[in-house]
Amino acid sequence: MSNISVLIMAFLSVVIVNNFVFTKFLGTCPYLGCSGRIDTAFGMGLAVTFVTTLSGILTWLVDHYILVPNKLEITRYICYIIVIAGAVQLVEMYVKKFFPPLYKSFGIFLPLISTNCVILGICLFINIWGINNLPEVAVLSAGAGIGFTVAICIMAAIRETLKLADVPPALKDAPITLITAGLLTLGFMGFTGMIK
Amino acid sequence: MLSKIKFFMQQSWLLLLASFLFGLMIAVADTAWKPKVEENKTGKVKNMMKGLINANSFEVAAKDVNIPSDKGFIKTDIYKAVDEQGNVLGYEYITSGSGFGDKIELIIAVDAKCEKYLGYQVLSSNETPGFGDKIKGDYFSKQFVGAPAAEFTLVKVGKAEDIDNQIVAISGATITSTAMVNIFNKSIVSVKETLAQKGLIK
Amino acid sequence: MVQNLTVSPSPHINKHHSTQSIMLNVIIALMPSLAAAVFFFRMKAVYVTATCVITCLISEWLCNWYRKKPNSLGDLSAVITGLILAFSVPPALPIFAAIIGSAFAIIVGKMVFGGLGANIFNPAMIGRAFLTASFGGLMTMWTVPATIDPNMPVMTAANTTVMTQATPLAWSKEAIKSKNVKDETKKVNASVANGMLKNLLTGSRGGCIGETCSIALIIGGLYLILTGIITWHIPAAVLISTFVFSSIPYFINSNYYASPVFHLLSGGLLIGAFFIATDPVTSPLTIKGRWIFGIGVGGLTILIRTLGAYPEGMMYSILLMNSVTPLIEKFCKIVPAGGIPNA
Amino acid sequence: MIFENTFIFAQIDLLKLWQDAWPAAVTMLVLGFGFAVILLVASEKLKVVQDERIEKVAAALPGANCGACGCAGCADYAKMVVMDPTLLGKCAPGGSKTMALIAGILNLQISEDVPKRPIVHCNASKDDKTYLAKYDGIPSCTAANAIANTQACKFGCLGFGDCKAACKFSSIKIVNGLATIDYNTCTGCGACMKACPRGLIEMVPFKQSRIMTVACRSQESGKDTKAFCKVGCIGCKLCTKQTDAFEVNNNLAKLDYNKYSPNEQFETAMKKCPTGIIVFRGKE
Amino acid sequence: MADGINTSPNYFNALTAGLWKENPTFRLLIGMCPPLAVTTAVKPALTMGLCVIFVLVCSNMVISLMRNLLKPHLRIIMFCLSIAAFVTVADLYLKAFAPDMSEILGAYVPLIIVNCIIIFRAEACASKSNVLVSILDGIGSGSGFTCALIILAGIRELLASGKFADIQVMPKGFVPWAAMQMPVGAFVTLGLLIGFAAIITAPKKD
Amino acid sequence: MNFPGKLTFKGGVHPNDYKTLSSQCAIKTIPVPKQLSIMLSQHIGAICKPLVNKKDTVTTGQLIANADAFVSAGIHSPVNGTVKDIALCSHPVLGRAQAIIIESSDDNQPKQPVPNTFDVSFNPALYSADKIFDAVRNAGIVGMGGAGFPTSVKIKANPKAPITDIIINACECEPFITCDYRLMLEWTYQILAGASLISKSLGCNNIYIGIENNKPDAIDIFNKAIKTTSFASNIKIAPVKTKYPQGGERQLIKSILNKEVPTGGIPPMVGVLVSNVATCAAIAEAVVLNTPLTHRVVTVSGNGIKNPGNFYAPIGMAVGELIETAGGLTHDAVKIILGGPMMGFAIADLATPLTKTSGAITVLAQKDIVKRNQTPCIRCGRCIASCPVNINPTKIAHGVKHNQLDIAQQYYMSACIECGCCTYICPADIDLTGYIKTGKILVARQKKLMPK
Ligand SMILES: Cc1cc2nc3c(=O)[nH]c(=O)nc-3n(C[C@H](O)[C@H](O)[C@H](O)COP(=O)(O)O)c2cc1C
Ligand SMILES: Cc1cc2nc3c(=O)[nH]c(=O)nc-3n(C[C@H](O)[C@H](O)[C@H](O)COP(=O)(O)O)c2cc1C
Ligand SMILES: Cc1cc2nc3c(=O)[nH]c(=O)nc-3n(C[C@H](O)[C@H](O)[C@H](O)COP(=O)(O)O)c2cc1C
Ligand SMILES: Cc1cc2nc3c(=O)[nH]c(=O)nc-3n(C[C@H](O)[C@H](O)[C@H](O)CO)c2cc1C
Ligand code: SF4
Ligand code: SF4
Ligand code: SF4
Ligand code: SF4
Ligand code: FES
Repeated sequence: MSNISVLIMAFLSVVIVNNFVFTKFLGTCPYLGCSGRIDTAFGMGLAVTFVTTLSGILTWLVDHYILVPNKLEITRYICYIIVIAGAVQLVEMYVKKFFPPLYKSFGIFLPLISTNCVILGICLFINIWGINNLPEVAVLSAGAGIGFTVAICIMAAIRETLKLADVPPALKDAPITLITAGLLTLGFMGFTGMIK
Repeated sequence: MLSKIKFFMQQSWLLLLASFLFGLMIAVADTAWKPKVEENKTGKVKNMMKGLINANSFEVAAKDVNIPSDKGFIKTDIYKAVDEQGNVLGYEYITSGSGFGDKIELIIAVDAKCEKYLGYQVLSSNETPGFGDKIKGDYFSKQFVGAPAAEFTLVKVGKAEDIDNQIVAISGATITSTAMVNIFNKSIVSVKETLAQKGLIK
Repeated sequence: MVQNLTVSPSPHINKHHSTQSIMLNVIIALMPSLAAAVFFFRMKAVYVTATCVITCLISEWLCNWYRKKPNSLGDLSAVITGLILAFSVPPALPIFAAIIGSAFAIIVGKMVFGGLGANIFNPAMIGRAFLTASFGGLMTMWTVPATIDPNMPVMTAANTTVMTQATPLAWSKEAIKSKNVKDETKKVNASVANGMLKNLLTGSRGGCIGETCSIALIIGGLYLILTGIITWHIPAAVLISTFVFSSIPYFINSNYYASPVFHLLSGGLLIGAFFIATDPVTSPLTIKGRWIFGIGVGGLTILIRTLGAYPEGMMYSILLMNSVTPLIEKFCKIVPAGGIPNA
Repeated sequence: MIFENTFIFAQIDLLKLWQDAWPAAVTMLVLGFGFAVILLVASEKLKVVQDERIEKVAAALPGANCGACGCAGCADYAKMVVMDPTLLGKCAPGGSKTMALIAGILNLQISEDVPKRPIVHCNASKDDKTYLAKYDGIPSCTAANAIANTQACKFGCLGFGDCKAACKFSSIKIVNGLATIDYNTCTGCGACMKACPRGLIEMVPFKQSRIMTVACRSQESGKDTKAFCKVGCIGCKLCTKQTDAFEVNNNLAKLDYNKYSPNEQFETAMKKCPTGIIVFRGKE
Repeated sequence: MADGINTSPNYFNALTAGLWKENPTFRLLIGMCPPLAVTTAVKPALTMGLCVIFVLVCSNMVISLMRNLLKPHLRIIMFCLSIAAFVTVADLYLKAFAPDMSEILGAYVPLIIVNCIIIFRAEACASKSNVLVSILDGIGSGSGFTCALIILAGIRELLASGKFADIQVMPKGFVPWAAMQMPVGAFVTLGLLIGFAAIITAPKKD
Repeated sequence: MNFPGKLTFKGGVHPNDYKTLSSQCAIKTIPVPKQLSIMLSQHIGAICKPLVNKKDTVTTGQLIANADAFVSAGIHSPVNGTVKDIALCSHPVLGRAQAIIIESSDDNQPKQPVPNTFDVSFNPALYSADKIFDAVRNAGIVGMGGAGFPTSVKIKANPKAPITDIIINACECEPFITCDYRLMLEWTYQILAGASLISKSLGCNNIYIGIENNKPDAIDIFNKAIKTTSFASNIKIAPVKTKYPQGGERQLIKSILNKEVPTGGIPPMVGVLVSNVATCAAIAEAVVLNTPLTHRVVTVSGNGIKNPGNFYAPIGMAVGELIETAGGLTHDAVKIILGGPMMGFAIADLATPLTKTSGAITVLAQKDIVKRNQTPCIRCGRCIASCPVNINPTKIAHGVKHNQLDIAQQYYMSACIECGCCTYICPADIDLTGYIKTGKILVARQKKLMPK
């Protein structure tokens, strides 16, 4: 079925070719802040993936079934952010209460990212790209999160080795992370044009 | 029950009030600026069209014309550029094709007889800066101004100053250049046909 | 002190193989290619190579000077960076671009990470990637080798023929891109069979300064392996995986896709496999990691060559695999001979 | 250019404006209502009890959730700091102000009548010591201590600064091969004590701002000590004759710091010491 | 009197801290997405900066006004609500009066909602200080942010096209470095600038 | 002959062995030194307490220090004389440690080796396991291959973990050292007798002697001896590959038996006992003649020594004196090492006494040592390839260097046998082994296992 292949393409596109961190510059703050250790990075990545998927779908539903039919597009941003913040807060409370181990492994990241660029970014881009079916929305929003996870895990491993390197003091931590990310984008340019 | 409602209101009145007021605020802004926003949207295309043919007004000459492109057909309108005296100065239409990064959307202008191109404007594109996006620059686009409205071929080496059916590729951006040439080649035939059908050209 | 005695932890002797001697051997191994480059591209090759090497040395010296660190030019790694960078740019590259690329390679690609041994990415490839991204036009201007173009004046850089296309890979790419033009690939594949193969081997073709002469590269690579400077794993992994991955599309449709042999001999594959992917600093330490790395490089190269927008993917695949090298090492931890201790 | 027509709505009929705008406002109201209900219910039903200091600390933090601390957001950092106060000061955006606040919440100033400060029990600079050979190994005290005869004295300061590296407050300098503590900045954290492989650093109660000490740990016989070091304790027992706060064991004099008070006897003991190894340590 | 002495430097501080000492981009490293995304040229960067100042000032003001009325569980949602409202207004304004900028900035204008600076200032300052301090703080931080954007955009535009704010600066023979317009240019330049800022502010060591 | 193992192991290095400097020098007895300093800590386990006081007179073979602990070995006086002092003295490992200083009287005769006591006719059946254990314990024998683990503990049969194979370690893989080689040539039957006594004590009949294949004459002489004797007929000679550290017990077990000693474990865990040839000789002498361990063969060699040789020296003799016996230092001698150049301990105090584990004094000249000029690691992987226990020395060393002991431990720092191969091979001249040793000390201190 070509439908499936469309979904696969969409997924690869958003994970690798149009990675949100590298091409859309979204989620830079946690990308800098949480890439120091690989387990933190992975936890963060999981949490982001969870939230992008959740909010991508929710906002699309809200947009598609409430805002557009009622010509309320103007409240789009407000609705998006409130839906995201509310949903994340709810999930966090819920997980914290009922699944403490799960909360430990990735729940703690949730409040941190409810106001993170990737999340709102994927919702907005889904809208801009004019995606109009739920499966694709789901794949794209999960893909954005997974793309973030891939990017942050690569960076975390790099930074763990850089800990043992003699980086100039002024460039330690954030600056060298930014530079490395920049050089990484040079590598990711190789994927250009692979998927339209 | 009542006490619950009271408690709720105590906790949440601010949120309710704020939602209402902010809702009002953006709605007012929207209402006030909407005409301008709309105007900008249509204005952009109009301005670009004007940039190609300095006409007084643009009328729809043919609606929903099917133009072949990479993925089947696209529907577009052909506009007639008319000056103050009512003379037809040329025709313009919007078309697209896939480039290096993403879709390239162009406005193409031909003269009144549909014999020569009057140029093009890039409505939207996502080509690499410094490479594909040189299609927005003069060096590449000048080649099309005055070029015969017939099949183009792409060459890698040649003189860009010569106005003919040979388009010199942007070095380092062959794919984009090919895409541009394809967009022109694919659309012009059906545009000519349509205009001829309507009796607007011979 | 009776006698000028020294104390230190054991061991008290060591082998006379220094960083410097290793680097020197790599430079020696690159010499056949340099000779070939000078033969094919005459003084152009000399100018570009000299500029790159000198700029690399100056940049490294400046960084050390700024950080008040001991001078590290003596380890010769900057010379290799300069050579490799020069070898992977077109002969007609203007000098200013060569300077920018080399400075970027050393400063941003190497010194900001802390100098030799600390960089994550191969500095020369960083320099090349930056040049490709910045000056795409200049980086795809191919010079006709002196052997093909008899007009090429000997020993001068001026007035030589520059053409904008015509590397073998570019033909093959065009064939894939415009699916209906079968002739182009046929031409490629046919040419591999007759004549072209010889040109690919001897280097009488358009391309980057050091990549054209396959024979010289193979000689250099074998020298490195036989003298024990590099282990054979990465070159083998790259070559084998390139061969395997490129035969898949070829066997599916040999009308559109180039043959594995063509893939092995064209573009930067050989220099990449022997000299660049093997850069010890940016490739995994362990044997298992090296296999994964090499297979990754080969696979990505073919992926980019056949599906991507660029004709060649060696540089990008090396950079990408460089970036996952820390991850590979993290997950290919070697196990002590006595097994992992409990608790 | 951009600013002309900005206030275009001043000319617009207010009634029409309201007619156009109310749906949005009302939607927002409904939305706000919905979330108010849900979150209120949730916050009541899903409350989790935790150490109240965590909330206090969290409130004191900037709330940027920037991750600079290496934790997953401010709330997580708050929790970590409460559990492990050594993480104090990781919050870069908060800076020292926040650090002080948190320290206040966590009661970090451990009340102590007599503050303990480290003393390096060696007073030999490079020039005072005998060397039998050149040490050509890793410049670390721990490494050098594992090698015989790095310097003749097995007990004295090696001067490679393991203690200096351990001090987070940059209070230790190596002056001519001898670790020297700056008591003005030392916080008494004791990290240096743990770092010294020769156990030269001891945390000592400082009743006064400076205190007397026998700055030597050499248990060598007097003869060997003399051969190894110009300023070592030779166990001559002259000091013990002045006050019983000094005691000589294994060829080494030791001062019982609890018995020390600045007076005549101690001064004399100090003067009597033939190698001058009884010295003051502390703020000048 | 005593009050005045205590608080007047406070106002000054609120205004100037954000410019350098607590510059969000170079010192605090928050709100890093826009400096990377919209700095291909000076003009969009400036536009972005102005938008952020506007939103920051407004949201700081509103949040400061209602800081004593906030209930814990509604805190975040109230912040989001007010910020989003002002961002919507700013977005509409750009669409109406600076359509070309609006097109270039695209999704990055609504993304101001989740820009870390805004929430950070709301939490760190507005929800604790009076209205005037909050407004000054908004102006200060916003200007610091804008300056950072312009510096970054200036460098990138200059090298990528030889122009500054669309005015040709570089001599004729200059070959533009297209890479500066690509993500590499953004990341590397920002990284080096932050390092540079760290060198400038580093306490002199003996 | 077939062996379970491939007679080699993964990793290792091939340093120039310089054995010819002293391999042709027969073992020489030397005059009794005037003064001996006998260290109280010469072995792994409880440190001995002196049993004599200052000014006491002692006789040859008298027990002068002992400890009650099971893992410990008594110390005997090599000479007749008086106790001059019990004081701190330079120790090759501990720096300074307590020693009993004995002034020898004039009536001393140098002790002569006893290889002639042993020949084809030796009969281990005469000695019961208990007798062997007692004799070994009373003689204060400790492993003479370097580690110094009390041998009595090793040879006591443990029914819960029976020993199935005994390996006599005759590799002598360190450069310069030839004492074991000379022993094999000159004391062949004594060694075989010791080996058979060990096998008797443990009730185990699989005995291998692992000899590096660069010593064909030693292999020959053993093969011939085995053929002629009945008591040693079950002994198999394993000509293992010449490669450092073939003599490491884990490597030897891998080479001969193809068994891996678990990381952090010891050979008995895989049912193997490894013992050095000198230890075997000492066991034989102790069991048959009841003489305690007071002398050992020491190779004095190196390019910084005038007349290299192998000497039968009393324990407690000052290094400097023995060097003088060997002609003294050359003018360009720069490093005196107790042991071989790969694992030995550099010392600077020539008064440092020999201990039971000091098999060699190696003196390196200027041209042998390479000035360490540490440059950054180029991640070439040579250290990993050369590491006989297959760990990642560079990661560990860098972890230690940057004070990240957790990283070092994640990469199995504790598995390192401190053989020095990695430092030897590293082109960047990084003292990897030094960092690893330091890291181990730091970890031990962290765990408070080590007194400060
Ligand atoms: C950073 C970069 C960006 C590129 N962008 C484009 C582009 O936008 N359009 C295009 O057609 N080719 C682009 N290319 C080049 C193509 O990948 C390929 O090299 C080109 O088709 C070869 O063209 P030539 O034959 O004119 O040299 C880009 C290359 C690089 C390195
Ligand atoms: C080591 C090495 C790596 C290279 N990597 C790339 C690459 O990743 N992308 C690329 O376009 N060219 C790369 N090149 C250059 C190509 O091999 C060469 O230019 C090729 O023939 C492509 O030409 P075209 O871009 O005109 O098709 C590399 C060259 C070398 C020596
Ligand atoms: C790296 C290394 C090399 C060693 N080389 C030898 C050697 O050449 N000969 C030897 O007898 N013991 C050598 N040993 C010591 C053995 O591992 C083992 O401790 C010894 O053979 C046990 O016998 P013993 O208890 O009789 O000393 C070496 C140890 C290590 C760690
Ligand atoms: C086998 C080998 C290959 C190397 N290849 C490269 C290379 O491709 N590019 C480069 O910049 N340096 C290369 N170097 C030099 C050096 O390792 C490199 O500059 C480091 O990455 C700098 O830290 C090589 C060195 C060796 C030993
Ligand atoms: S480590 Fe602690 S106790 Fe030691 S000097 Fe520094 S601050 Fe003082
Ligand atoms: S006091 Fe201890 S740790 Fe500090 S320099 Fe001296 S020996 Fe080293
Ligand atoms: S041998 Fe030396 S240079 Fe090579 S990886 Fe090991 S530590 Fe690094
Ligand atoms: S010293 Fe340790 S790490 Fe180095 S090779 Fe030997 S066992 Fe391996
Ligand atoms: S601005 Fe902070 S994550 Fe984007």
